[in-house]
Amino acid sequence: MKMDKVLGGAALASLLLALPAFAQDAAAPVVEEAAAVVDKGDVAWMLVSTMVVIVMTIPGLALFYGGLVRAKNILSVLTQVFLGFSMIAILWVAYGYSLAFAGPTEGGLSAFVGDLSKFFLNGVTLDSRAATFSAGFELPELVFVTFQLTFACITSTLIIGGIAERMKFGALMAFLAIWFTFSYIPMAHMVWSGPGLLFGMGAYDFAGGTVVHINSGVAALVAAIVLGPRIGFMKEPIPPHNLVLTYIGAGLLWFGWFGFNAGSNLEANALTAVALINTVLAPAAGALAWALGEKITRGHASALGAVSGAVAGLVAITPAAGFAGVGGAIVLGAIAGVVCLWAVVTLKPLLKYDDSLDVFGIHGVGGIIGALGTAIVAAPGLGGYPLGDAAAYSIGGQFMVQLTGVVIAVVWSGVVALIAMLIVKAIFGGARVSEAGESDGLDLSSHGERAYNG
Amino acid sequence: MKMDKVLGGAALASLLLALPAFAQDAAAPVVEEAAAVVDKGDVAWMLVSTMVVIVMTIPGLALFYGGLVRAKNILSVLTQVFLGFSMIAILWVAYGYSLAFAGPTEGGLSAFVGDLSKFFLNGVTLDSRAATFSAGFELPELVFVTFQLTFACITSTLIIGGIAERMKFGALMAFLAIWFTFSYIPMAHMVWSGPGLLFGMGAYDFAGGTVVHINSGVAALVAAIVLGPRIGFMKEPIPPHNLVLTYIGAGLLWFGWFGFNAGSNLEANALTAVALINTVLAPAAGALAWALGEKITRGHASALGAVSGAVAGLVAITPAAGFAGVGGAIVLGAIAGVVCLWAVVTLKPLLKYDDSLDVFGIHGVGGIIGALGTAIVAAPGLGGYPLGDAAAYSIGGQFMVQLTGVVIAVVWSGVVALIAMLIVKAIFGGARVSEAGESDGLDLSSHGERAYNG
Amino acid sequence: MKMDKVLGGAALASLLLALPAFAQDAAAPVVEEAAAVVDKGDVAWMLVSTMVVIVMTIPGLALFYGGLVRAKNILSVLTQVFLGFSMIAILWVAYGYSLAFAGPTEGGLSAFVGDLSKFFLNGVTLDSRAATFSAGFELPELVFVTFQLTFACITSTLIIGGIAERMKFGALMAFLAIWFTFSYIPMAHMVWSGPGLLFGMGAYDFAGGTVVHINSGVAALVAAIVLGPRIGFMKEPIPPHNLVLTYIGAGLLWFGWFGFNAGSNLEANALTAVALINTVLAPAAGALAWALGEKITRGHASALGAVSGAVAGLVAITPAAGFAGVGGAIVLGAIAGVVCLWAVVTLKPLLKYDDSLDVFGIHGVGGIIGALGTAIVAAPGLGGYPLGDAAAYSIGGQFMVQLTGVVIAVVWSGVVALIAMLIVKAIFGGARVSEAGESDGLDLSSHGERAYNG
Amino acid sequence: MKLVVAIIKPSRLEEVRQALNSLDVHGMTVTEVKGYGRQKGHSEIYRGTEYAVHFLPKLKLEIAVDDSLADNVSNAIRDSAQTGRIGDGKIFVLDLLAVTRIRTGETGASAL
Amino acid sequence: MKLVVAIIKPSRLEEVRQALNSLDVHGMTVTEVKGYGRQKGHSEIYRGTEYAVHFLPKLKLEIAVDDSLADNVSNAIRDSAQTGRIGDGKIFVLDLLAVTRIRTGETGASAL
Amino acid sequence: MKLVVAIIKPSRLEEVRQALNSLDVHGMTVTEVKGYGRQKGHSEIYRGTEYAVHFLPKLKLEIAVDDSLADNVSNAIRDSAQTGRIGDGKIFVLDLLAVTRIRTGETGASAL
Ligand SMILES: Nc1ncnc2c1ncn2[C@@H]1O[C@H](COP(=O)(O)OP(=O)(O)O)[C@@H](O)[C@H]1O
Ligand SMILES: Nc1ncnc2c1ncn2[C@@H]1O[C@H](COP(=O)(O)OP(=O)(O)O)[C@@H](O)[C@H]1O
Ligand SMILES: Nc1ncnc2c1ncn2[C@@H]1O[C@H](COP(=O)(O)OP(=O)(O)O)[C@@H](O)[C@H]1O
Repeated sequence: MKMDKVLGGAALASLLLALPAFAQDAAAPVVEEAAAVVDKGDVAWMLVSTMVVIVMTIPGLALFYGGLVRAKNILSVLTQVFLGFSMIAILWVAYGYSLAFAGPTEGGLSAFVGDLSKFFLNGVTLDSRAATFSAGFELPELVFVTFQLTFACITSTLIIGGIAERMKFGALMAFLAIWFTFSYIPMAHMVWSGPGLLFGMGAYDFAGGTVVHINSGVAALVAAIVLGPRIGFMKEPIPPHNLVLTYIGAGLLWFGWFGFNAGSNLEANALTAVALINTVLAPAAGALAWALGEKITRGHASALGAVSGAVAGLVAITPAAGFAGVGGAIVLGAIAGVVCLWAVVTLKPLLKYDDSLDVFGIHGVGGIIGALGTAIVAAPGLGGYPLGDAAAYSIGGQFMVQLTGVVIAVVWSGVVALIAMLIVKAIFGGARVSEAGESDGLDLSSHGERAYNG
Repeated sequence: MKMDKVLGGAALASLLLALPAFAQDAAAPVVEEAAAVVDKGDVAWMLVSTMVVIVMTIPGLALFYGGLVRAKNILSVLTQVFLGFSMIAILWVAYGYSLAFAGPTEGGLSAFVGDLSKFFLNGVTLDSRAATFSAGFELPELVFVTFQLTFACITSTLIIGGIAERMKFGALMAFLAIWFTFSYIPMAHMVWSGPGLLFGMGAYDFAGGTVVHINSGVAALVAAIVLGPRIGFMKEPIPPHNLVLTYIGAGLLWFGWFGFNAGSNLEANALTAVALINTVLAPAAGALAWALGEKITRGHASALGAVSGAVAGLVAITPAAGFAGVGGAIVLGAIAGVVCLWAVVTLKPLLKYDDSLDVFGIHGVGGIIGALGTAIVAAPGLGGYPLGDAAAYSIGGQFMVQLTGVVIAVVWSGVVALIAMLIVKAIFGGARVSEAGESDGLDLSSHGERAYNG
Repeated sequence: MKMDKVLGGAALASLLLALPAFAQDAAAPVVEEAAAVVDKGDVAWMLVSTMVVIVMTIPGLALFYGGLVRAKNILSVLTQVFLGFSMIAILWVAYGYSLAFAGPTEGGLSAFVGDLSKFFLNGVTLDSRAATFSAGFELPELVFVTFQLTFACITSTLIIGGIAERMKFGALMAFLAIWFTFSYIPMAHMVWSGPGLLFGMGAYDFAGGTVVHINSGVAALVAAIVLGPRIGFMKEPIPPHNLVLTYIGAGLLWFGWFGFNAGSNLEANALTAVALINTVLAPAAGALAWALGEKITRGHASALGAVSGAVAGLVAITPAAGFAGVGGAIVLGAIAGVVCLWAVVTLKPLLKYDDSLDVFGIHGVGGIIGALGTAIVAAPGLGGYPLGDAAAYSIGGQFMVQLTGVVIAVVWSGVVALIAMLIVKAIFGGARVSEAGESDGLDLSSHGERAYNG
Repeated sequence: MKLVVAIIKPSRLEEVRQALNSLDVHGMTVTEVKGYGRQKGHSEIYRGTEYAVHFLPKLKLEIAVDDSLADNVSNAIRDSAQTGRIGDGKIFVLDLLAVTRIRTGETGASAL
Repeated sequence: MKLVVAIIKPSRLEEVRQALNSLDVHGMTVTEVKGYGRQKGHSEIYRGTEYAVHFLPKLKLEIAVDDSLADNVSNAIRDSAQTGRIGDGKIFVLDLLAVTRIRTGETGASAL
Repeated sequence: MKLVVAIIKPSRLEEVRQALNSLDVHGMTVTEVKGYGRQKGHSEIYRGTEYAVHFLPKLKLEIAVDDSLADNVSNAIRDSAQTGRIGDGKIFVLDLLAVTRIRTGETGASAL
């Protein structure tokens, strides 16, 4: 049995047809009957990609977020990310992987979710394999399991930015577990597994624009709204306590994103290099665009602006990483930089929700720009690399598919997040810490420690 | 001549017999006479593993430790790790590698140490090779030399946590050089080199539970006791000055540990993925277990607790990384989390030794749990991957072998550390800085600088 | 068409003749007509090398520099590096790569610069290839493009250390763009492209001692002199505000340098391991030498000294990474440590220029030591690995070639930097921020934010 | 003239500043301090070692005012800084012999 | 009432706190300050540039007490903060005109 | 004796220290404070939220001197701290009832 993580954009059949176009690294034409091989170069690359997606979360994301909160809440963010990651990692091997990638290839609920046949990796041995996108090349299934684990973990912990500085620790962990089970797993299945709904529709999502960013961005927004704003929000300054930490975090996010995007190619070949260079250029353009936007509108290009723009560009290029040419990547990144700047500067104050660290403004909005933009930048005439027959590629057609994916993700994640928050509130007697706890800071009140001492 | 770094657990002969079981990545059955090849995928993976074990030490370990000391001693810790690493790296190529891995295959002292035939890498050329664990695959010997260098460096610098905040800089460097020569080199030889004593007994030590963690943990304990406690120990608060640094350090330790554990497979194949996923799961379970233990016993799950638990889990999975299944890794990590919590919270105050940063409590104790636990989790019935004939595997038998290894390591390292400290005290007129120097902080008194300025 | 990045030291013809000496990884002799293959192990290695050279800049270099400035200027340095990197990345794909590596193989300006035929990577497809140093192995051209991008970015941002704490942000960006175009591109072409002047002369520059370090070091010196010293320079203390950041930065620089130096071999083979171990040993020796020098001359070995010495060693080994044996690497690193210590402690105060973060003192001076020292350590009798016929290697002859390269780089970069500064001053009405802006700090005055809040 | 010195909870700064503004007092100097008093501290545990933290973060405000304003200022601070919970702080009043404005050299009440 | 202001070495805080506790003085405010005096500083060198550091870390304690206690408090601080080495610090006594407890509005000695 | 308390711009510390040195005053205690006054603050924007920063970094110097020196010290500070731009700060003079040198127990002017 093969794993069916795909680039999206094509049903399995058309994908297989498309493969020769990707076989740029096979010196000789692939003989029909040749048994697929595991290339240790691919394995090495995927092991590295897996490692760096982990470092993207711990300490990357943790620092990016941690620098943006007040000094009294830094450890709470760090702990939430660390233990959130740890919990989801274990849930992933327990049932996540199985529900996302195992199960019948059609019928029943197979368009939405897999089954429990690989509970605790039952049946995943040293010999089992996962398919890549090139005929003739496979990966050890455990490599694929571990790589995918990292996606589950970062997606879930991304949400923490929306509820920072006020949520009960236990309530957060419960929320993450529920949301992971009922939103992350089905979305991953729908987009990346052979029988999945969006996979079948041909949605393009190279590295998780929909599964990771829209999914978590919407969940963060809903959770933030249900939770209500922090004490003092829009009344008193809540400035970031240490932008150097945020910068280090941004650097590690960028670094890890190379594994995230280029690793999603599952092989080490020329298309991996496409994804890699796009993952350099889109954030570069996003950073410059955001900085320029700030310079024009407020007179200064700021450090926080530059890194925020880069993250916006990274988010937007995620679904398009292996479909866009360098020109497309630069334009997509720049647009994301400007639109996300607008989302956090104008949209958020307008709607008055307290998405503490702008998960929705950057991952949600950037993810939508990326998902839709992918349809455009994948066009061969614009330098893109679409799946299948390039001549037959239609921007409009693909755009509608992408839009459908976006709508499904927004609704699905939003509904699950809402229900999960309500459940958690009921169980924990409210999801917020006490007022005194919030004003003393969560480090002391929830974790009994302080980050900085003389 | 081949390098004989092995998974442990089998004499060279039985290892070779066991190899077909590991040859999951060779498409065709290995032809007996085929010359071994160097696969560039393996080389790429080992180069990366080497790099990340270095980053695990600098800045990983340095920050992990540095955040735990007071602000006036942070630079001293950073400098000790940096120059300690530098010195051991040079000693490794000078004589360390040769004494650990070169020399006669039997007779004389060959059960304990090699010889100086590869002094300054004499005879190690672009063409010399080291064996891997799969028949038919070899590595350039220089790759193996460099990978092993990183183990020597991190093991020695781990000890610094035990003596932090009070030792003379020169005395520390001398201590490290002596201990490296007389404890690290022989232990590495005994466990990982063909003629080595423990290797011959069939001890399992996938990535250095005994050589690295028990070895350094015991040395730190002995050094801390000989040195005596810091001024004010158990009388006044000595809180960590910056837990964010400790968190960053923990993240980089975890990251580097992937190279440490999965790199110890010397190849990029499915077993490498086993080691990798175990290196995700055991620390995840360790972090959750420690945090839960804290929550139950003191009401709060702390950030420092979470990262300490993760390190405990990492230490414990080290010897078992390629032998345990995912279930075994989770259980082993969780047990290490709870037991190490007990060691630092209950055992240390009981015995009143000042192992400043709990090297013994986490690396020593966690290492012992891991070494012994390996015998259990390697059992095929528990999802493990033992060497050789799985059906013949005996938990009890292996346990006794592991126990012997632990006892030898504890005694050997303890004795060497004690003698080394006594020598150093004699040479340097005491190994501690002056009282004034200690109270002003080592940054100023030993290094003439301060870390933080306005 | 093939890319002609070479180790230097030989014209293309002699390089090809030399190749068998490097073919240590080809199991069978390379058949003349065999089509070159892309080995996924090489690709995996080069993708990783690319990623880590990026992390070397962001956040590595940014932190290394950022910790050395005052707290009021930290964000300005971080922003300059971030947006400088972003801008150069885009200019590189726009015209940088083309001008450096495309164009006619002889005649016209081809000794100095390429042409615009690959404007915006025009013609670089999934199928185009770049040569490696081994016959029979090629890389996807996009891998080479991206790897080289990272060199362009770090070289340009290195200059920021010379002008820190006083330059207008816009003026800096303009300066970097001009200098990149007229100094970086031609130097890269001259040294690494087939028709390039220094390439033709047989200059040895394994990973960019001349192109990166001398080039940026001289530019920083000239820019610093034109700009004039910071207010209070040599009158009041300007101590580093956070040496822990500098240490983290140094650790990440070292980490990234493995990709920088060992990645410059373009393959994953035994010679890559030579470059890797040299990149461990030279900085280790540099750190120890600098620390010892400080201990002798001022009584203390400092943390800043240790990391500065390591960087000096890294700079010096850069051109020699794949030419030197381990002994040569250690000696070269140690010499760089001592001489660079002298340059910043004695030379700078003597000449009274305010190269804020010692870019010239470490990269310029260390680069010159490395470029010249390469001629010596490459000698086979000293354990080196020269190109071509080892028996014919002449230290003296190579030394003169290296010296010529150094002189050309110093003059070229110096002149371009001078003119660029004058242009920028004219355009921006002076290149310095106002006195009030400088005394308030650039974070507030140029970027409208502060790094640290309560 | 008087120097009014107030120790307050950090979270009350904004209220106090506004209260003083409405009294037309526009100058003050603020210091981050640690206070020790009836308000109990808390304990923190790091790797099993428990620390009793007696000292809590407070802000010290120093406001030089003309004699006539001293009582009003005291009262305004008392009212705006009060939360009614232990640890609200104290107000001390000291006598001030002389004041100089450095910029102009003015002295006395007009220098405030 | 009096305001006793003491500049001490940071390492003596715990002793002084205990000494005051035995006098039944349970309130004080502590500030991290830098002191300049006879105690010589030291020099630090960064990349070859030497900085003379004249200012050394000290703690400033401010303790408002009833007149009757002022001398006892002064003496207790002097004794508990003394190391006998240069840089031990000073004790200043100022007159305190009024005290208010913000929480309750109490004034005078009972507010201490 | 008098306690001279000066709020100055951080960049003037070195000048003031030297000016006091020439008066043979070799002791002082310095605190980092934040000042609020006529000098306008500035605004900072983080991710689109604008913060008005009213409080600016200043240094507070405390110098205990014999009565005879108080005016000289005041004047020396005024002159050496002056930049002529708004925000230069203030000098306050308080009465000092007693001084003790902790190291020796000396009291009065000789303890300074
Ligand atoms: N005698 C004192 N001298 C100086 N400061 C004091 C004194 N007593 C209390 N304080 C300051 O006032 C703060 C509040 O005092 P505390 O006794 O905790 O509460 P409350 O004022 O509500 O009774 C303390 O944290 C301390 O900073
Ligand atoms: N005239 C003064 N005014 C204010 N503070 C002073 C004065 N003289 C000394 N101090 C403070 O007292 C501290 C100790 O004084 P110093 O002269 O170094 O030692 P000692 O008190 O032992 O003679 C100084 O660091 C400073 O904080
Ligand atoms: N009434 C006051 N009480 C205490 N400190 C004051 C007072 N007025 C001003 N200050 C301090 O003096 C500093 C400078 O005052 P400001 O009004 O800004 O400028 P200037 O003194 O030049 O008129 C302030 O930042 C504040 O620290």
